[in-house]
Amino acid sequence: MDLNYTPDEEAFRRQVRNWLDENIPDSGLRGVDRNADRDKSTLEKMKAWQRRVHQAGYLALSWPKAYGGQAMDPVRQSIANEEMVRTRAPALIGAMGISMVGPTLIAWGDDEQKARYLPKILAAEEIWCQGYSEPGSGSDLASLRTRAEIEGDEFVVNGQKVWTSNAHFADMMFCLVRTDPDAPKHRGISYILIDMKSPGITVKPLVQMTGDRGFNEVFFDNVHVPRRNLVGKLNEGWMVANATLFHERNMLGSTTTTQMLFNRLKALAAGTMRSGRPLSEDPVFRQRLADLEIRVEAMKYHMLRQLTDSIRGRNPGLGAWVNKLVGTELNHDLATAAMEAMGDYALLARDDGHALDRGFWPYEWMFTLGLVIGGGTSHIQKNIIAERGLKLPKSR
Amino acid sequence: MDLNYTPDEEAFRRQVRNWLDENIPDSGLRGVDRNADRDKSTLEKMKAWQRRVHQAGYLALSWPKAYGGQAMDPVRQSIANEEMVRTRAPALIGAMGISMVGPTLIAWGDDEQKARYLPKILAAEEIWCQGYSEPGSGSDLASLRTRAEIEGDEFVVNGQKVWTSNAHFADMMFCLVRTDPDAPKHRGISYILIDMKSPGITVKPLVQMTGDRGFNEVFFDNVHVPRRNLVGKLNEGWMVANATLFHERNMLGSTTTTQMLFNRLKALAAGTMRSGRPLSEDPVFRQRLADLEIRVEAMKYHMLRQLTDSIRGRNPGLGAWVNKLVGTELNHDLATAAMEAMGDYALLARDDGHALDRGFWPYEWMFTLGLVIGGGTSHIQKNIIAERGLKLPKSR
Amino acid sequence: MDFGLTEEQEQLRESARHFLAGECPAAKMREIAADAAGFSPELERKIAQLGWPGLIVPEQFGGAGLGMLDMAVLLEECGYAAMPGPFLFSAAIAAYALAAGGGEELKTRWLRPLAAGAAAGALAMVEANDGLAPSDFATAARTAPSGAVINGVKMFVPYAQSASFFVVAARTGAGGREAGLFVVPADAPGVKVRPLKALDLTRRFAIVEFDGVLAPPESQLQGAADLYERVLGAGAIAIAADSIGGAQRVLDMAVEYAKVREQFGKPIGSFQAIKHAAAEIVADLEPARALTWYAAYAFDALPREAARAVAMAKARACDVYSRAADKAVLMHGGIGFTWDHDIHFWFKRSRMNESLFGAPPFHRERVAALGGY
Amino acid sequence: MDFGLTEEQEQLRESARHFLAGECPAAKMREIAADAAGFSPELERKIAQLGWPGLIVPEQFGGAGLGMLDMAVLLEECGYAAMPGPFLFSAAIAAYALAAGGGEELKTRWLRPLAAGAAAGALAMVEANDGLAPSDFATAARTAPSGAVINGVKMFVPYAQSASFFVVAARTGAGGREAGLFVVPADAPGVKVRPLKALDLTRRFAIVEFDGVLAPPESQLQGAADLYERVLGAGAIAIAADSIGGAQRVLDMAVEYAKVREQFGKPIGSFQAIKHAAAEIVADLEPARALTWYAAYAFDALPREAARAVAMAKARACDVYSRAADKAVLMHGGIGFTWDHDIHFWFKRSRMNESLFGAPPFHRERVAALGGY
Repeated sequence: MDLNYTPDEEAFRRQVRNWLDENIPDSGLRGVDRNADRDKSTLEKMKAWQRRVHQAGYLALSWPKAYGGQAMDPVRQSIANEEMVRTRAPALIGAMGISMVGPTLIAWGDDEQKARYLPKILAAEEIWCQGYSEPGSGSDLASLRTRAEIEGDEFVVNGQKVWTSNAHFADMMFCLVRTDPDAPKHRGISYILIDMKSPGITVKPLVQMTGDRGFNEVFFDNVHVPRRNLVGKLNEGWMVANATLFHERNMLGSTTTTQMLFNRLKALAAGTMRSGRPLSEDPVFRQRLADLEIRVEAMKYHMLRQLTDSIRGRNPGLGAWVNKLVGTELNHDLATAAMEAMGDYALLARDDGHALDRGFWPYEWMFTLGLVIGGGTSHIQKNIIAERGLKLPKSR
Repeated sequence: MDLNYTPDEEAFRRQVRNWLDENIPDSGLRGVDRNADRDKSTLEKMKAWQRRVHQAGYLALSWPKAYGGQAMDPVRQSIANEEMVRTRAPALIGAMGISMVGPTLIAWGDDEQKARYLPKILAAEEIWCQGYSEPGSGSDLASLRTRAEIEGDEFVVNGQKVWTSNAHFADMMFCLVRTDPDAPKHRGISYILIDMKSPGITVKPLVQMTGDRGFNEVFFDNVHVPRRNLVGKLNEGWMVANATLFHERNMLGSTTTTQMLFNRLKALAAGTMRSGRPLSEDPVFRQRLADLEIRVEAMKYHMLRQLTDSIRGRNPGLGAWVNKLVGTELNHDLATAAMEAMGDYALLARDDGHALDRGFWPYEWMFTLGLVIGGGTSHIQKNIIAERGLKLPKSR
Repeated sequence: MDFGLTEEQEQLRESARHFLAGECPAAKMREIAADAAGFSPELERKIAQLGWPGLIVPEQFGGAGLGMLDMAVLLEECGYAAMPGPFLFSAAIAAYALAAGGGEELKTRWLRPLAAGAAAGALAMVEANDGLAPSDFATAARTAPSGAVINGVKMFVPYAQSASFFVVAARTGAGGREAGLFVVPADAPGVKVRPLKALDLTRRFAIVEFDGVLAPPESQLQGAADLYERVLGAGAIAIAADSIGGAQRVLDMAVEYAKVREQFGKPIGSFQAIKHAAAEIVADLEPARALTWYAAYAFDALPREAARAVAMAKARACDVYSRAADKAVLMHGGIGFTWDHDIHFWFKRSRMNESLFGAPPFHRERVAALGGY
Repeated sequence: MDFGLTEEQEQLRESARHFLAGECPAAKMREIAADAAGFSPELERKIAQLGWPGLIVPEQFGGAGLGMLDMAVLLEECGYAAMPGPFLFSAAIAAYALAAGGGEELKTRWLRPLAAGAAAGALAMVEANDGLAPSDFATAARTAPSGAVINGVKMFVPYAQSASFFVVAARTGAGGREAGLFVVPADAPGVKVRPLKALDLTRRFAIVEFDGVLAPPESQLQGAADLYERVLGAGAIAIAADSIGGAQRVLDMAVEYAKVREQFGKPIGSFQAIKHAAAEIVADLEPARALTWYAAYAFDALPREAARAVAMAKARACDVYSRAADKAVLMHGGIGFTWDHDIHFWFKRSRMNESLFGAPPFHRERVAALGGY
């Protein structure tokens, strides 16, 4: 064990940080890292930001060089990610493409697909959205019913997707569709790429409990998709998608955000007076803060352990299965503690001028609960840990 | 709502309390209210105590007068129970007979059975034990496999029971046996009464994690039981037993014990110094104590509400389903808090001379966990609340 | 010994639930929540016809003369419906304050119209420092020739925008160490209301400035030394009752959903995780309801137990509501996170209830102090 | 950046688990627990052959010269086996104290035999008032011509009965405000040991009286002002590591049981309630293990972070172990409540670990204080 970074790595961190300090735009973009409404002008600014990151060599850190990535080792990837979060760099609008479609295409796509899509992902010329969840299949993703029938050289897609982030401005969707309704449910699914401008697609925004848009319903009415947009083999989409799901889990696993949340909570407690002294001096709230900090730190080292496993090329084992469950619940607990710290100020909506900490927490409190739910609720996560991790027998 | 007792009821309470103060024996019996080893002399003292309670008219409070009971209204029953717990009166050695078999026989037994068994239950001449759980059927009681085959005028019983409290000194067992192995599992069960002195019965004590005996395994090897010992109809034992199970739930529901536990915990905290002041003045432990007291009080009024329903002859509804779950977990939480309050003194076994509070808590801490498990673990209780109370669909 | 509702209380409860199901279903609640005023004049009128605003107002001032338990039974139903509007604050708290401490004239002027639904009172208690102790107030009532002059700024005043009068807590006495309560008409010179944006859309709050507001002697509430505490207690009970009703509602919504929503070819209610979450809500809720009834009863009938009972009920009911709302949202999965589903109104209301009139840790410390430990 | 075990540490871990599975399986653990001495001379001898007692003892005194992380890796396995005996207290804590603060002579006299398994040290720290701060001690070392004279009574001294020497904390200095640590041979005149009965049968404790015990100057440990804190820290890490191993064991036991035990015609492990309980243990345990490794590493390598890291690990590992043990017993149903089933040994050990060297609330407050809030 050695928690020091090499001089080279430290130099890399300084280099990333300096670049970010000098290049993060002055616009209101900073900190836009949660799903939210994105108007045209914001969208253009975000695309420009991604292109700048790409030109500087900080995009697609894990992709091979051959496809325009940086082929960085996991330590440098994590350093760069940490610095982006720490400096509150604007979110990458093409994150879904970079983290999910890109790696999938690199692993499963044919040469034509790679050549056609990868460069545009990097250049933020095509923004991607994910077509997985359906109204009838949330937890039970494999029960999806959106049909794709083969007609000549085309799939004809009919059905509905839901919880589709960014669908209202995305150019492309990677989508799971049922291509064999008679096969067992995991074996009749294919992974296809759909142009969002295709006739027959309707996108309807879903408003979140926060009042923001960000998710959508997407309806398919006889949408024609070329057969060359199939990734992997026909009816083997479940396998193709599982690789991507693993990437999603890792995306959710970063603890830098969690650490920043804790620091912000600690500052809130220090600045909030309760019965004549800062709340951070109240023995009861101190216990709460300390317990949260301990859990945050535990998660930090838990992730470092996995990073090390990844450097060593080892399977992280059971540990990796808990990241989503622990990480999202911890974030929600941090936000809930902040809501309690605020006393009556928690009554205020985030856009009230008297809201504490510029209205950060009410939104965060709700959004973090959304993250507990999205991508497999905690109930589902526990099933996964028990069944895949501990090999307990399936219930179904 | 009126939380006052009538002058008559107050007088009754004083009368019970006075009687108890004057009659509780000086022997070490007081407070023996948990399953434990009982040697012959203790047993005789406990039987004598029950007979004295009976003679004074405080036994079998809910039984009709015709069968030797007191036919008391629910308020008086609860007053008498409260006083027995409050004065730490010795446990009633025949409780299983009085609370479970007696009511079952009164409801389902024939005249001969009533005449034969009820008087001896009251007089502590026959002590009963319960033959329900089996090694293969804990939660899933109805899957029991102890067979009773009919041969002429007799049942011939083969099989094994487990968790049988008091079997090592009981005279009789009320027992669930399978009389029709081909029927659906709830429909092939009968409720029979077995003389524990019958040839072929072997009782093997089970030692608890506390180090005490109290539970047993009971083995049946061609045990002959007269057919007249069948209660209710053949193969309808599940229905007969369910009435008794309901009585068991009510037995577990008293909150007087819980209140006494809290008071004892509060006294412990007041008498334990931590960093130069009583633990009861530590703001963090005060939160814990207050939270526990609030839950204790809530449970107290919850039970009073059910008492009122019972006086009014109304179904207590959903509320009654939570008694076992909430009550047992609360008791265990109280004992756990006490263990934490004791600091390093929690290291001591109950019979060490330096143990705090005369070694009360380590035993209680374990025993209360046993109660969370016994009579349907909390998992099972939650299933019951959900399925029977909320009508959610069965999983099986 | 009778720990149950009377037949009249049972009727009140049933008729209230029936009325609110018809007149304030979720769709109506959402409509009112979307309106700037945050209440429906039409609904307020119908409520007034039922006599709700006067429930605890003495009969001589046009009320029904009932007690806090009756009010708690009613508020449980209002919480079940997440009924928007000033009702809880005016009819349970301001009405109590006036009835308990107002002189004849003050009662005639404000309590009678309040009972008739023609006036609503709002509480102006906490300030920017968010403390509930009188020593936390900067607002002071300075003695003047014609009564008192009130100066100060109150925060989080519920439904100040539509209130007819305020019950204002201000320092009085030598050195300003006591908490006096004054009834100030909303249109008194020097009163200025600035709306706040609330997270819970079924409620409205505002900042109220009192800038040299003249309060004649008869506008000060009189009565026991603990009147201020009692008024806070009425608030705590009201919020506890609302929380019990709200917790029941999120449970009912989740259970209903679990019966119809299918995953893996079965209703999700057949999965143990969903069952257990629902069962845990029930196990929390049922005893908390009994505790809340007890506190409301004790508030009127058992003066020595009341303060402690109220603190217990407020702490527990709010803990239970928040936990139930979190679980119920989770049981709904993604749909529970959408604006279109109703549950977020209760989810946010549970959060707000926790803060109002002292959060659970504050009340637990009170329980400890009043319990002598 | 490397947050993982070295190959040697992985080997230590695997060989320890393999060794303990063979030499200290549950049956053997029970046998030792049932014996009055609470340890097995045979097992101790085998451990000594493996060099475990000298793991963190410098090579010049016959040890392996390894660090606290190596010790934590080993203790995790001992906790997994619920290994009875003085090992943790002697090899991880007393050895650390001597290595860090002992003079040449003292080390030669005690540390060398300790490393060889020929002597065991025991800590005499807390007293009847159960406080960990030096100001809580009544035991004092009064300056005398030939060194110091120690008077006092220490409680909860682990394995005092079989110890060769004690590390005794006593007030020293002007006004007796500092905590001095003295090494006292068990057979020194004036030392009296009275056994206590422990709840956790895999451990033994005693009261040790020091009645005018003469301590020559070289018997006092020297070193940094925070030596006493450091020794407590070594204890906290040792217990944290034991707890991680114990939590892993109760999880493994429950999971194994859930795979074979059938109810309602299915293995109980197919019920969501059982699955979720197991998954919650994993979710608690895995990050807590990383935290404990970090604390052990920081103890040696990151002096500025060490105190805080240790407090975090002790609080978390013990919380996790207790919760895991409660859940695992519950997952076993009735069988888990019997003496014959092994799990109660871990259940009780989890409780004991919580108390030893400061309970979680104590360490959380330290985390807050050291974290500057």
